[in-house]
Amino acid sequence: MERKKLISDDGRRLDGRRLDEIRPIKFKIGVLKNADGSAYMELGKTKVIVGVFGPRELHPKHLAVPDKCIIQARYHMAPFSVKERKPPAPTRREIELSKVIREALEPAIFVELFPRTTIEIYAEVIQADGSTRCAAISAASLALADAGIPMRDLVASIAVAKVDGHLVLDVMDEEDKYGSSDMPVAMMPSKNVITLLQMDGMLTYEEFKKSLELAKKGCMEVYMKQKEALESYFKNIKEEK
Amino acid sequence: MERKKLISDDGRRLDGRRLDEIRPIKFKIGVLKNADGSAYMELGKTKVIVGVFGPRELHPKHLAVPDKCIIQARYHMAPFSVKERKPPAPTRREIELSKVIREALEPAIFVELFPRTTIEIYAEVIQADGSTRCAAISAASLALADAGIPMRDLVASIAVAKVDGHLVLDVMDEEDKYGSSDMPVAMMPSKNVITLLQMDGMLTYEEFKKSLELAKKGCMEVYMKQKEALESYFKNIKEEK
Amino acid sequence: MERKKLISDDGRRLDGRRLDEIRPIKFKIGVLKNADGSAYMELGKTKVIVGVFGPRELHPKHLAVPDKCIIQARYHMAPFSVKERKPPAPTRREIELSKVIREALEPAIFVELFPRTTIEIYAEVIQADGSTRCAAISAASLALADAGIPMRDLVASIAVAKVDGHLVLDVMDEEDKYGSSDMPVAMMPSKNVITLLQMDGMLTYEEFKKSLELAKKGCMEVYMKQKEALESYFKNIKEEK
Amino acid sequence: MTISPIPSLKKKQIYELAESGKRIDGRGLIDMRKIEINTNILDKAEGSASVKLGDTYVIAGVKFEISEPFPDIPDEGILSVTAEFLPLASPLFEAGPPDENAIELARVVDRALRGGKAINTKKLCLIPGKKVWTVWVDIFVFDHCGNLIDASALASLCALLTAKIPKTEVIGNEVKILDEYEPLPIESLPIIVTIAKIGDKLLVDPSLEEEEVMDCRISIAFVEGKDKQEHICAIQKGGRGSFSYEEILRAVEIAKVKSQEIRKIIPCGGK
Amino acid sequence: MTISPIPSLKKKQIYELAESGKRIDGRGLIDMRKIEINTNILDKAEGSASVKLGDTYVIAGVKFEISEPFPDIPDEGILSVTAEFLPLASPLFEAGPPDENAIELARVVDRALRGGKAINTKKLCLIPGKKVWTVWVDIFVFDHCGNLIDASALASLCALLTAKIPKTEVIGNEVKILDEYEPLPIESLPIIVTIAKIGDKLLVDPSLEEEEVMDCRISIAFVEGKDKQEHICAIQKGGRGSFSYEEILRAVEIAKVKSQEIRKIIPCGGK
Amino acid sequence: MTISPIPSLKKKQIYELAESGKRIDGRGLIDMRKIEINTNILDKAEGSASVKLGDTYVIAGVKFEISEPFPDIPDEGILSVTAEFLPLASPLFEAGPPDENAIELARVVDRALRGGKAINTKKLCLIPGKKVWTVWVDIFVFDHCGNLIDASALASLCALLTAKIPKTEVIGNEVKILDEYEPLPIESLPIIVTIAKIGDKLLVDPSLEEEEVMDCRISIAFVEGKDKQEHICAIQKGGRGSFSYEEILRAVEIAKVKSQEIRKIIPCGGK
Repeated sequence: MERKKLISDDGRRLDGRRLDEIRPIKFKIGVLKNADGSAYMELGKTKVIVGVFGPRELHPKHLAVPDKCIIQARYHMAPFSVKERKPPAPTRREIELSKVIREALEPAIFVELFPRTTIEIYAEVIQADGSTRCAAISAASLALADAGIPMRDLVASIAVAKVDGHLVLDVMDEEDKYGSSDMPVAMMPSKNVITLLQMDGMLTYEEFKKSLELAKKGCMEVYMKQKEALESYFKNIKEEK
Repeated sequence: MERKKLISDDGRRLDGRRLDEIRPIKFKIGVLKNADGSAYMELGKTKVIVGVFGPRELHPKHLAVPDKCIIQARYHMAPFSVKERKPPAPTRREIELSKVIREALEPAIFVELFPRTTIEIYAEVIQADGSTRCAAISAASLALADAGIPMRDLVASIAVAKVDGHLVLDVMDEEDKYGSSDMPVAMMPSKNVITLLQMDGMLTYEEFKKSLELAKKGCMEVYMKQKEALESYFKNIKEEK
Repeated sequence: MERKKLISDDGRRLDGRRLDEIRPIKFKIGVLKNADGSAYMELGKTKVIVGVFGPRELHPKHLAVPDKCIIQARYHMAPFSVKERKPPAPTRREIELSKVIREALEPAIFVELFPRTTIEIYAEVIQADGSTRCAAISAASLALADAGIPMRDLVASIAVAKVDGHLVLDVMDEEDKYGSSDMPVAMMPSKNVITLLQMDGMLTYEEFKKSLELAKKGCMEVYMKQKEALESYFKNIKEEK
Repeated sequence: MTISPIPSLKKKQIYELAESGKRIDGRGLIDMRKIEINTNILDKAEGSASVKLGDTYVIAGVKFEISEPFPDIPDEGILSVTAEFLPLASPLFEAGPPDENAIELARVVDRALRGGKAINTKKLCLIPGKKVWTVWVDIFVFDHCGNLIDASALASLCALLTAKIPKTEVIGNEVKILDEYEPLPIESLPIIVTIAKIGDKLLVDPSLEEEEVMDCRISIAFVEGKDKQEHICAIQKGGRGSFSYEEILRAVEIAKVKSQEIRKIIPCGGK
Repeated sequence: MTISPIPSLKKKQIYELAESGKRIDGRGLIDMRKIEINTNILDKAEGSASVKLGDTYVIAGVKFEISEPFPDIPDEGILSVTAEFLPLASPLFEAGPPDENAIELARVVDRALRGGKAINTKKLCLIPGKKVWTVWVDIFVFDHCGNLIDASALASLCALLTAKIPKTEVIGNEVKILDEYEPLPIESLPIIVTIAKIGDKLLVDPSLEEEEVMDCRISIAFVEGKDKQEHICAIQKGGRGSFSYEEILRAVEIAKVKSQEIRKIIPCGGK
Repeated sequence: MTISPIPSLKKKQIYELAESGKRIDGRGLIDMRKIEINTNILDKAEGSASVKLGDTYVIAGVKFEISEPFPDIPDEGILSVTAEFLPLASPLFEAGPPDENAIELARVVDRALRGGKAINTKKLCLIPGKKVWTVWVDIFVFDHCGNLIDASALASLCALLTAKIPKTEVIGNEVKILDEYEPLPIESLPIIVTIAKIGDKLLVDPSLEEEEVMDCRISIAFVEGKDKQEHICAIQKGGRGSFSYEEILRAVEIAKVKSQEIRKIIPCGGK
């Protein structure tokens, strides 16, 4: 499958990273005025904006559930986020990712606290350079926190790939395309549980275990950045008051 | 129109049948667990599975009717049921056939007994070799009976075609395609009434009368098979108890 | 842009009109039986039929507004109304025009008189030779009057174009296509207010002012024809009684 | 489309009248309503006609388009019929894609034209296997006062009869459309007649009120064959009820007579 | 999109303030909100820009695609503008295909660019009648705080100004896309200015609260022609109310001044 | 699809049983339900299979179509998997386009087949960059009694194993389809095993009742590589809950064993 040398002889990746190195991360919280909570994330060149509404009333009302809040999530890519223009209507891929993103975030939210309501999470990918679902999840956690929604933990997400026979952390586009496996993972790091796990490609059991370890390390790094971003955000808000 | 000799000199059809002979019929009742009633039919190579739900509440509720049950029917072909793959979205043909199938079955159902409810009939064609609507109707009758829905009579259905100048009973695909007329008919045989009648092609009044007679004979044969199948099905159920 | 001489040396247009001359107008009111009000308009070769329903209950009910009537409008072109067959599904253009037509008519209607109801306006273009939205608006006014809906004034509409450097009144298809600007205007003439104004192309401020004057003149002429048509229609109705 | 509730009183009245051979609008059981046909009513359509059948009002327009033939009939042009039940035609119609009633109508009209071989589609082939004419017939329903099928079939046929198709020149694989026109190769005139069953009576050309209470209906198309004989070329039973054999045979006989009457009033001298 | 109910108190307040020449956010009647433009914010888009107009936040991205020209203009490239009102941009927006407001916005931006001849589309023709560039401008609305039209038009123009289109080589009927880029042939800078009518006052660049209570609005695009004169290149009246002649002429005069002000702050030296 | 409300009593029962290593239908925690595979059940499909997994009933059909390759893999055929949750399969399914569950199912089956390199797609290339075979696998769910993913993956694989593809002859740029057939180039047999988490127990092949109350599930596909080793070729976590690391590793180990068991019962001698 590999058509291109993705790992140099001295173990560096196309963008110069080491195998277990994540790309530069930039978070910005509270970037939108109308959304109840919002966050922007750059994971290398992958750029995502997430807005959150809720808890609010659900329409039509008969869809409401008496003992918990319904989580809705939409993952969506801008037509200009990729090399070949993507028509704006949701693809099958976007529909599936919307589902797994929702299921990755829901375990962190105290849904029992808001019966008969809904929380809506909208993730807009404005530039895609691999691991967009991971960025959407990591940013959505911060947007949820910004909206003041009580959570068990933040959800941090990262992907691991097998590329030219090596396991690499934080997969970028070319590694996804020409690598031999891709495995996005999301965790609640302080709870030590996994809320998203997908994989395709070929891994032995040993490789899988190592990938999972690597993902754990990566999620923890994302988690640290998330917490930093939140702290400085809430500190600023306090100071502004 | 005819491009191919469809009737041999000794009056046999492509599959060896006589002009007024129907193909081998196989019924299986109660083939699905979740549906309230179900039936499978083979009419030669035409294969149909029908599932029925109801009477049950109608959503949205304002569509319910105070003095009777709403019958809903869907006729649908699997992509792999025909030579050229058929995309799964319903075609105009499938929408029309859903309507005439519903109207062929409704006269047999005591709709007044279940006000404000709906009965849903889903016919899935998994292999199409002509007369699929007839098989859907004949199988649906059994599925309705399996669901315990009170009926005035079973509805039996068969098609008559004009092929190479002859009227033939129980039309298969090639006869439909290259024949000069196709006329599907559904009846309640014990009531001696017609609940479905469609025709296209060219028939004189005399030919039409003969076609109708032939269809009557065919429906009666299907009806016998339906009753046999029901009897042995209910006998088995009783024995199992 | 101009590919064709649209104005002759003696100041005549392709169909022989002077620059400020509108095409022959024909109105027919009450042309449909089922609609609460209806009108047919010919503006040259542009032919439009408008039907109006309401005020009537709005479905679904939660869309109703407590203090006024909701106006709905649909502008739609028949597949055979234009040179190249237009598929019947509404285009983006038709959706935009439906909006501006609604907004052109709403100022004339006493919406406060019919809280919680809706008035529906359906304009069907059966032949398009330019200025179809103007014809739809002018005809809709008469259909609304025919439906007995109280209005502040009739709305009259006409378009002005710049063609070969001249401003011309009541734009036909070829002038729209090859002219350098198109400006449809709708007014309530007796109120001296503008309820629709669109423009594209290139106009200096002075040209724009002159275009607006010309449009005013044109609207007034349409208005006279509208009033004539209404008068003779109501007179006939009276006589029939 | 929802069903409008007709007071049961009206239903009773219609049934009782039918019983004694009468109808609510004064017609006899096998009388059609007044038919008004106007052809060539539009310039931008290649063919057009409007039909008023009582207060039912329908316009059909014809357009042409060069397209690829179907692989199984590479040497024949394509007939394509659509119908729109415009929301202004009835308080019960809604804007949106055609529902099952509009689709059924278009398909029944299509089958009558096709089964009756109205158009010689072989003459619409330009380059076998590559390019043929598609004939679009778009039916617009403006006023629904019952029996849309017969009105639509008649409007479609008359629009086809008045249609002018451009002549073409084929050079290699290119088709050049000329600025000369000729009539469509119309070879027969299929006419649909719809008959409603009310109790044990058959009523020709049901009005909207009759349709709303009828047991069921049957639409039968007749065409004059090359043998100068009348042939049935399409049938469609509709509605929730059922017919006996005798009723169907009777309906077919009535339709045969009525279709011949209608065919006589088609403009253009039947062509 | 539903209309959010604005307390009638707030409506009264906005009207009274306007009456005395004031606005709820402290602006004068013809003051724009603060404009912040960022260009080239994305690598995968061929051109991109974000615009903040007060709290209204919009991103436009440009992509190219080789396609067939329209048959009536075989020698010109195609401009195609879409707009998405993202559901995160307002509690009232819903996910789904563009509604009438998004479609109107895209079409008004499109008309301003087209009417104002912003792009020399003839230079985007590759093989006349066969292959031309389509220029896609996709507008994404991230925060709806009023006056989306002006913000979107500005973002679209700035995205086009920064766009780089690949050079090509035409060999026979094949177009080879090279790995060299050049700017788009932008020849003018159409700017839309939207003005709301509140009572008998005209307010430039209405905020969301003002839009929710306004009588109506008018959007006017100005461009500098080759004659160095200001030309109107698009107008769109919106909303339920009406304008007098005088109001429209006044609005056009205001828009002329404001559009020139905005044009001055466009990055890339106006190019 | 709505969630059917399961009485909390039943939920409690399922959890308590699981706690003591039991299941409501009498199975042990890592027992599959009975599997019944029928292949070649249809003549018009090029390949077909039905799978009963307990009462869950699924049919997969294979069709071929000549199409253009994807530009980034010009020398490979295309695999395209769809799934329809037929409305007769569950009182909760509705007619309409595939919802997120049907789309997820189709994509997970697709990924297992693709990741596990089940089909040698290079052998499905006819004219590089121009014409390749598309292999359609359409999954129809007839009875939803839990664990649709495993049943669907198995039916799809068996349908592919029985599929016969026409031989072809390439002459210039034309592909001639011959009337001879050969098997598809199937090179490996990916098997998906789904495991539900109920409390802190893992249950193989969840029934519908178990799915309705489970915390979450994980689907793991195994394939035998060319090195004769078992490889994971797809994973999908589903549902609202979360897994610990240990649970995931345990699930993977269970899936490895179970997938080998299932692979043994595949008809056609594993081919």
